[in-house]
Amino acid sequence: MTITLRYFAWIRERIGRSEETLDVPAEVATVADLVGWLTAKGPEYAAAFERAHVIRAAIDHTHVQRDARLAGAREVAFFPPVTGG
Amino acid sequence: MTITLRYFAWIRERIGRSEETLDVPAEVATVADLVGWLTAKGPEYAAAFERAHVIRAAIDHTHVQRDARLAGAREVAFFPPVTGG
Amino acid sequence: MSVRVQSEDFDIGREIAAVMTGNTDIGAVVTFTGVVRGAAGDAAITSMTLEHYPGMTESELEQVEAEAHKRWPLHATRIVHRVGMLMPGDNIVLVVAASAHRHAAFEAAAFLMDYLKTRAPFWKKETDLSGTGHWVDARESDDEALEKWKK
Amino acid sequence: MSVRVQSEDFDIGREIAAVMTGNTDIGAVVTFTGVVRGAAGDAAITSMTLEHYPGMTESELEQVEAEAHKRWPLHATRIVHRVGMLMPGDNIVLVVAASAHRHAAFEAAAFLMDYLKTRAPFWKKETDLSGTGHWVDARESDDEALEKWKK
Repeated sequence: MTITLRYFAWIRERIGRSEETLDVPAEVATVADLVGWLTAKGPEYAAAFERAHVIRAAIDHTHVQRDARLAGAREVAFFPPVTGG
Repeated sequence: MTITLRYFAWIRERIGRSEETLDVPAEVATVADLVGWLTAKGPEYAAAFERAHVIRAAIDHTHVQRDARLAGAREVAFFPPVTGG
Repeated sequence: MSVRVQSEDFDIGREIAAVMTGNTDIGAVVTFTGVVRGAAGDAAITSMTLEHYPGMTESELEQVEAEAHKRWPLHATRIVHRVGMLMPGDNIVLVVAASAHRHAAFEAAAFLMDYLKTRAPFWKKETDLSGTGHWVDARESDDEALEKWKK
Repeated sequence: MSVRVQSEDFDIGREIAAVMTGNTDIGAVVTFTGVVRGAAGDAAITSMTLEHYPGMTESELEQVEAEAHKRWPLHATRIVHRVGMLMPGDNIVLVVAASAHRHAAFEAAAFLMDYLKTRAPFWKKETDLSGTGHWVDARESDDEALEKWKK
């Protein structure tokens, strides 16, 4: 499964990139699985996701919870709680 | 007791003047007394005060109730409920 | 100068700029603008005339403003109310409330309007297509709106 | 065109004028302007950088706006949010809500801001006098503010 990942704010800074397209194994079924899989990929991901409980996710521009399924997703984004306005 | 009376909106139109200074007898002690005394002064006043319960009053620029005493008043105003804004 | 009654129009951008000047801790500015509507119920309005009670108006507006500053941490407020003849689409009133945070600014602006609508001595007369003038009746909902601010 | 994300400043008077155009039944216009404050707590702020998620931002703002139109009888709304580097005193965000009556306009503008603050993907980074940047933490009070609008 090929997914474009997008990172924002301090998650982007810790990972060191704003966007990447990765081949994700089929057993990575949910957003929670994806967080776990990325965390294991390297220290920069581990640092980005160390406070995993505060990180928000969106699939194809829609806010989702951790148990959301990735099937059919083209773009998954990870970001801190929003602070606009 | 000499009091300047001021009338606004449809009260002004019915009485036919916006302001007048009158000598008010000493037994006219409250705003309610003044409404009664004016009503008896002529048909234009009777027409202005016929819906007396909706009319608001102010003594020297301060909203007052009907039982407010006139002693010391320089200016008494009568007007409909306000509709600004 | 934070309360004004005038026949001329006002410029909202200029009023906000005046409020911001010298205030580096303002994070939220709320404005309310009241505008003459082109119709009252089914009847088209051709003009509106606003009468007020000079002296008492300014005194009431200043009291209303002082009360808002007591209730909320406001950096600045501004009230401008027009009088005289106005046309549909014309501005009637402007209220500005500026604070560090948004909830104080929103609440103070709504409070200023609710108080102004029920206490400040202004009266509106609408003229319709036939040339007939009608004094606008006070709305009971305005008195009810005020009730929620009673302590 | 009622939702925009841009680096340029906005002109509140012009945005209001655009909202009024062709609408003869607007009687109340409420605006909210968010401004960069010169200090965060005790620390002076020299600049602020706003990052967002292009595509998702516009989609969220349009949903928020559509929800407001479902809840209140609004004639027009407008949301403009700036991104990029801003200085203290600079405008960040503008929300405009126009209705026949004031309570709908006030409530809709407050609702739009509460939703925008908790759902629209913007992130603020403040730079202080030492040149150090800090990502602004989300405020719990913003989540609480949203709760009151839940049906």
